Amino acid sequence: MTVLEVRDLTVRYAGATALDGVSLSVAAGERVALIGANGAGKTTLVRAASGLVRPAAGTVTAHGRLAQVPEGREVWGDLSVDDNLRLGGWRNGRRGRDTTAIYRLFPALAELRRRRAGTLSGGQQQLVAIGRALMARPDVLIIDELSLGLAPLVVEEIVGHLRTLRVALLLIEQNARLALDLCDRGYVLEAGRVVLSGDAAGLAADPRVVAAYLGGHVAVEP
Amino acid sequence: GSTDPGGGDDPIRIGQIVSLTGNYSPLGSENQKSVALAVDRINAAGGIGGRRIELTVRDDKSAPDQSVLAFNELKGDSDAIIGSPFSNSALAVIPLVDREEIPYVSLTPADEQVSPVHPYVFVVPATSATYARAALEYFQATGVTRVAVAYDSRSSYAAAGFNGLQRASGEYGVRLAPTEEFQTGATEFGAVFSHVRSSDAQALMVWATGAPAVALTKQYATAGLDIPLVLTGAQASKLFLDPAGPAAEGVTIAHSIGVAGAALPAGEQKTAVDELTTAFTAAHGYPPPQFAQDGWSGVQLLAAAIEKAGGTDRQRVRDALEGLTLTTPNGTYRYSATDHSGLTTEYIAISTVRGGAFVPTEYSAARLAAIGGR
Amino acid sequence: MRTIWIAAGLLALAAPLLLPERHLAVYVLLALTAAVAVGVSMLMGYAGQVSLGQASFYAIGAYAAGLLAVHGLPPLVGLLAAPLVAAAAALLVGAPLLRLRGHHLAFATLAMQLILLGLLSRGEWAGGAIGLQGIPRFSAGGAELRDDRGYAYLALAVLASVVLIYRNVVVSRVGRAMRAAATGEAAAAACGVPVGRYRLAVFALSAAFAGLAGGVYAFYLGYLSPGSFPVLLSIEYVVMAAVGGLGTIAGPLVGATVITLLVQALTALGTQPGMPGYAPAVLSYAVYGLVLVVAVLYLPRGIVPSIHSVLGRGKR
Amino acid sequence: MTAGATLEVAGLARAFGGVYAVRDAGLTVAPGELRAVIGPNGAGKSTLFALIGGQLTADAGTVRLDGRRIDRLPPHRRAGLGVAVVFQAARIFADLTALENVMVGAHATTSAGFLAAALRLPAHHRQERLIRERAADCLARTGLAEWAGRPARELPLGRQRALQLARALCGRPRLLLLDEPASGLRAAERERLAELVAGLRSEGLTILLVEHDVAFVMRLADRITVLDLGRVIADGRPAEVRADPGVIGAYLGRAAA
Amino acid sequence: MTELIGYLVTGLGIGAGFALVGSGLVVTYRVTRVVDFAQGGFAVLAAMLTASLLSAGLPHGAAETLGVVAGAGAGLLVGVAAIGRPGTAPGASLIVTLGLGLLAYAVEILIWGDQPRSFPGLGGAVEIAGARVPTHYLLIVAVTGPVFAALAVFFARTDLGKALSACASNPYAARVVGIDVRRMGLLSFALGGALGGLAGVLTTPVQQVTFDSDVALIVNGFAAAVLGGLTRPGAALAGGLLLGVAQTVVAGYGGGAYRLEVALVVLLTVMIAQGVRTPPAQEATA
Ligand SMILES: Nc1ncnc2c1ncn2[C@@H]1O[C@H](COP(=O)(O)OP(=O)(O)OP(=O)(O)O)[C@@H](O)[C@H]1O
Ligand SMILES: Nc1ncnc2c1ncn2[C@@H]1O[C@H](COP(=O)(O)OP(=O)(O)OP(=O)(O)O)[C@@H](O)[C@H]1O
Ligand SMILES: CC(C)C[C@H](N)C(=O)O
Ligand SMILES: [Mg+2]
Ligand SMILES: [Mg+2]
Repeated sequence: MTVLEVRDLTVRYAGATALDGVSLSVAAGERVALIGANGAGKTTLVRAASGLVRPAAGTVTAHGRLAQVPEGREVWGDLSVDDNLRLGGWRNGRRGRDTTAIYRLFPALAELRRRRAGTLSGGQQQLVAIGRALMARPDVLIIDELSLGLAPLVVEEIVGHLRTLRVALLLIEQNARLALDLCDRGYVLEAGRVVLSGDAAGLAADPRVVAAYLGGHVAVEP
Repeated sequence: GSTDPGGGDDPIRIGQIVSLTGNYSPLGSENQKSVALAVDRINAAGGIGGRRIELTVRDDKSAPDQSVLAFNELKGDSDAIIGSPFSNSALAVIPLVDREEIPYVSLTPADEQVSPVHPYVFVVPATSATYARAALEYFQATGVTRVAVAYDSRSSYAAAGFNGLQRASGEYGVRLAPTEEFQTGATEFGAVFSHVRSSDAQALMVWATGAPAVALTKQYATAGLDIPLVLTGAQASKLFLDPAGPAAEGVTIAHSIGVAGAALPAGEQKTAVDELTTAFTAAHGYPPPQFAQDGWSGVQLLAAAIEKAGGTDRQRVRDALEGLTLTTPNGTYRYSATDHSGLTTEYIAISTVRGGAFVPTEYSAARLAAIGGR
Repeated sequence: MRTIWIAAGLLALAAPLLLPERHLAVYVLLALTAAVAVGVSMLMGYAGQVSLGQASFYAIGAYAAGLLAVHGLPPLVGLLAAPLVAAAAALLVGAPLLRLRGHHLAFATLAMQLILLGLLSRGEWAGGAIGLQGIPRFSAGGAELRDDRGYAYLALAVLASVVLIYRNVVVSRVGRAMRAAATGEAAAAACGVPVGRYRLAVFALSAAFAGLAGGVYAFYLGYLSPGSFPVLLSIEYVVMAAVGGLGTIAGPLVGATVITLLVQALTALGTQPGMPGYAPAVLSYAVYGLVLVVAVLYLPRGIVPSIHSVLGRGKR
Repeated sequence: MTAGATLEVAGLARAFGGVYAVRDAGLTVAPGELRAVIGPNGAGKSTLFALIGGQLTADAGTVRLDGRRIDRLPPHRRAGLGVAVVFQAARIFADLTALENVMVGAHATTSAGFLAAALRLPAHHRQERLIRERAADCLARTGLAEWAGRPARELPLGRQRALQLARALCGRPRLLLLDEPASGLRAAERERLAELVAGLRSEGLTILLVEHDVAFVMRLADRITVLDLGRVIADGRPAEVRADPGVIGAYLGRAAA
Repeated sequence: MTELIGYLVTGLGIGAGFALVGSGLVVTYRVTRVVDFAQGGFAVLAAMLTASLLSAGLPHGAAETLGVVAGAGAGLLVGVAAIGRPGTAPGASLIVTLGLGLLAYAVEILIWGDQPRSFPGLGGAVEIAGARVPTHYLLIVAVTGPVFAALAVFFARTDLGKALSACASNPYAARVVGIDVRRMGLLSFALGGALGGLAGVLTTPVQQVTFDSDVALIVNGFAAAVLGGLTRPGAALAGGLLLGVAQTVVAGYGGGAYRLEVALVVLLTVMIAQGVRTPPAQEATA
């Protein structure tokens, strides 16, 4: 079953076209990577998928609950870490806002639970953003820039968690090798269009992908 | 300005600068109603010397520079101008009046308009200093020698009144203590009362316009002070009585005699008051407040002067005003070359509020009985 | 763009000759208001500071000029002193106040004005609540400005110099720095911008604009009082700058013009013979209020930027 | 470019609400050296940078630039002495164009003031030309030439990071603080950035670099300082640090393997 | 001593009134970042309506409640106009509220005229440690205390309160987790309207209302609220009380003509001292 279906999506900002007829889908429990150069339109796709920008054309259909880790973390700086997490479960009603599971997942956050999120270090905020998204108990989780600002050890841990979660994932990640390693399938976005797609292993071996996205980047050496 | 001394069909053009919006609109709206009413009546009776009066109204928005704008717009085609209820607006146009030499009848009491005398400026309400003197006469007559004063230091009317008291109190053997200042926005007067309580004052006189007077009166009612509270003409209307409610009972108020029309003996003065009261009540459903008396009187003064001048020649109208003696609901005006305010303390009555009405004190009742008019 | 400016300039130059005498007062006061609004627009649109007390500098300039002239100094000296005194006052109060940001600053400037009004209405030297009377007419080199036409050109000259300085500053090294500081203070400081000093300098410059306009006002009216500078006046400047369009040179000019003329038209309409007694109040409040609401909702960035985007040139 | 400066940090400490973010930190960076600072999230790296750049003031300790104490100076004075900062979060001037953003970067090294601007004095014109040329150079150097006229808010994240760097360079700095400059960059951009940084170092600029991309760090750094819980836990050549078991346990994890 | 106690108690009374007006500002601002300049208008509207209802024979309590409800309704309407259109910036919304405040003048003049009004509250005075205090001030204090306590609990302890705060702290993030930012904003406007209405209904008996009384109300309320950056109800209460007490004490010791000025200077000093503790260029580093 498809949990997220994007069809012929076109988005424009004040004249400039950021997405131009993009289609992609994510099936239940599936992990999908979205790869593309800076400015290719990945964040725009995320925004459109969660209804935060209005597409000029095309449709987005989500079956089930959708949560996202937005680019740039976007935590509530004035609220405590705990409140940030609780509100992640806003849609779930009162009982769905218990944060203990998240603290079990990220013990580092437990110590910070009373801190104002605005005073956390960049990486700590990224953890809060991920924890907040998980609080929604989503069917599809969209992560826009997973490893941004995170220490290698933490990335490793989170990736480990993501492997065990049974939630469908649409992953945008600067480290394409890591993304393709974690995901089942992938799409490559260039200048607002999908130029390549297929299973992750195939993409990782595709010479065009290797040249453009796997080249210099070797953060996690095999 | 062009004038047509001979009469004919040319209307007499009167401009009115009035605060219809902003702070002073409660005063201005009464001014305006009564001016319009007076004009209508004159026109209905055939105008002045066969000429109708044409009234042009401009809002000064309770702001001096808007008053100047209004004056500039009106000066070209007006034979005379009736001024704003806001002293600052009036003072702002006085230099222009001097320059344009156009008869200007002011509806605000600030003393600065008439001392020194400006040739074309005539004031309708009794000035603050006149009110102060009337109060002092009353204190002297009733054996009050120690008076506490509180005044709104932001209001030019109140400040002028306080100055008037200070200047003249010696003549009447009255000592002013304590003297308290407050601000237009003040909402709480515990400090004033507490200072008065620990003094030996025999009365508390308060100079203020609008909101602070109401708040002070309400709190005075529960302050447990048993000396009289004395207010001024600014409180002599429903603008004060309605919001102050029962707290106003027993308060002493110095006001224009027109407010106490019922106590006047039959005669020209009473006729003048009744004429306004009847007309105004018929038109608006409530008796004319002080500010309505001022507007009405202003028109009557101008009309009489134009009639006397035999036309609208500005200088002749001015001269006529200067020699004018006329009874209006406010009293009998005696303008002269040295006095452009016209009213004396004789025309200020001292009443107490009883049952929501202004009932003259014994002191005033006697004086009122002596007023005939002219 | 340039042609519009030239046309507007020519129109402004010709207007005092074409307008009937009785409308010149509107012209004079409009030009002075626009000069103050320019300063507010510079503060808000470029330096990110909100002032709800700009009328205080208008008042300070006016009183400075008025008092000097009343005490016998040549009016020209008074007029030149007006912006200097206003700027000095801004430096003095700005040093502590500008430590505040956003709404704190907005409140502080509002409080500053209330305090100033209090001091003026208690100050015998300033004429107290009754006001300062008898300010002579403006004169320079033996020539006295008597009629409104003269004041119209004086006010226009003030406005023109204010606009010129405003434009020059905004598109310069310091102007860029102050715009940068408005969006990112820490980053601007890291680039070497002495943020605090610049905030103060811009505050003083905007005060000088208001003070200069105030100086002309003093001579034009010949009478000053605390009641002439209510807090609502300050708020009106902010509204003018915002309605005209923040972050543009022409915004405050357009905003001041549109609002002043609207207010004038409503006053004239409301006091037409035959209108009911409540008409002036109801008309001017209701229509003014509605126009504000509609203008802001449908032209959210202000009139000038909206015209720009309609003309298809989004750039300033 | 002017020659790089010597940076000496000693005994530096800063606490927030009683908890030390940086504690007794010390390091010395030679002119022209590229020093990396790594450590776990919340280790105090950005705080250390802020203490050097002047965004924060230290509770204790000293910061010297070429021997001169700068730790009590406000940030704009430090900028005037040649300290330039590229913040971890892209702190661009959103309403200004890309070119204007970079022009602001020249502020510390130029001087035309309000009077020159208001009266359009010759000094204004002269400097305006100079600043514009320099800014255009810096834009070109960071690959942003085509974005010059666009409002900075419209730039994609990667470009905004580059823009911060261009702005820092426009001030002709002698000490450059780079806080995670590569985060969010794709392979191609990352490569370009690495080359640019390497180029700056070879011009003699002193650079301090925080970055979680270990490969990026290992490739560029002359030396690496490792922070944990606000303290320096290791300091040495890349190969030494990478092999340090303490560093592996606290930070690198499998990445070092 | 007795005098001082009297000044303090009455100062708390009027300060509580200021704080109450400020509380409406805080609630709306905290959620929408809009300073609602129509706030004073809600107070005027509620007071005018209450006065009319009372004179029409409605009992106390019922009339006041209806006044407050009307304030909430007006708040909602203002909210719809001010933030109903997507993408209205807070500055623009502020001007919308300013415009609606003026529009309200017109409506009020049409309905109630331009003359002042008032209605009676709790009459009489009580003695506290020998000082006479009008009883009505005690009523104001007695209502204000619980209102602020409830507000504090609401924002600090309930998820709805937190969600409301989240809307302003980062509206984008709020939308990401599914909080309906617009609905929350409207809710805050209605709540602000109710609080403004309550302020008007409570303070009018010791004063009076005119259609334009809102200016004085908003200035005092803003002064109270801004102490806590317009976001902290507790600080608004502290600000209001400080303002009130400073005024009565200054007036009590002979500075009646400067009471507002001195109170403002005190408030400014507190604010500047607060501001100095967090210098501008030293924001969060991350
Ligand atoms: N608010 C906006 N206004 C105008 N243009 C925008 C806006 N946001 C994004 N763009 C443009 O849309 C295009 C796609 O941007 P988007 O942020 O979706 O890219 P991205 O793939 O997420 O890039 P990155 O990897 O840098 O995060 C870019 O060219 C960008 O300049
Ligand atoms: N303003 C502040 N108030 C309270 N604590 C703060 C503040 N700024 C930073 N901290 C804390 O200080 C510690 C160091 O933060 P810093 O931002 O320096 O970490 P970092 O090493 O840069 O981390 P990252 O790699 O995640 O960016 C963290 O625990 C952080 O939460
Ligand atoms: C009530 C009036 C007598 C007040 C006076 N008109 C003034 O300007 O203050
Ligand atoms: Mg992106
Ligand atoms: Mg960091």
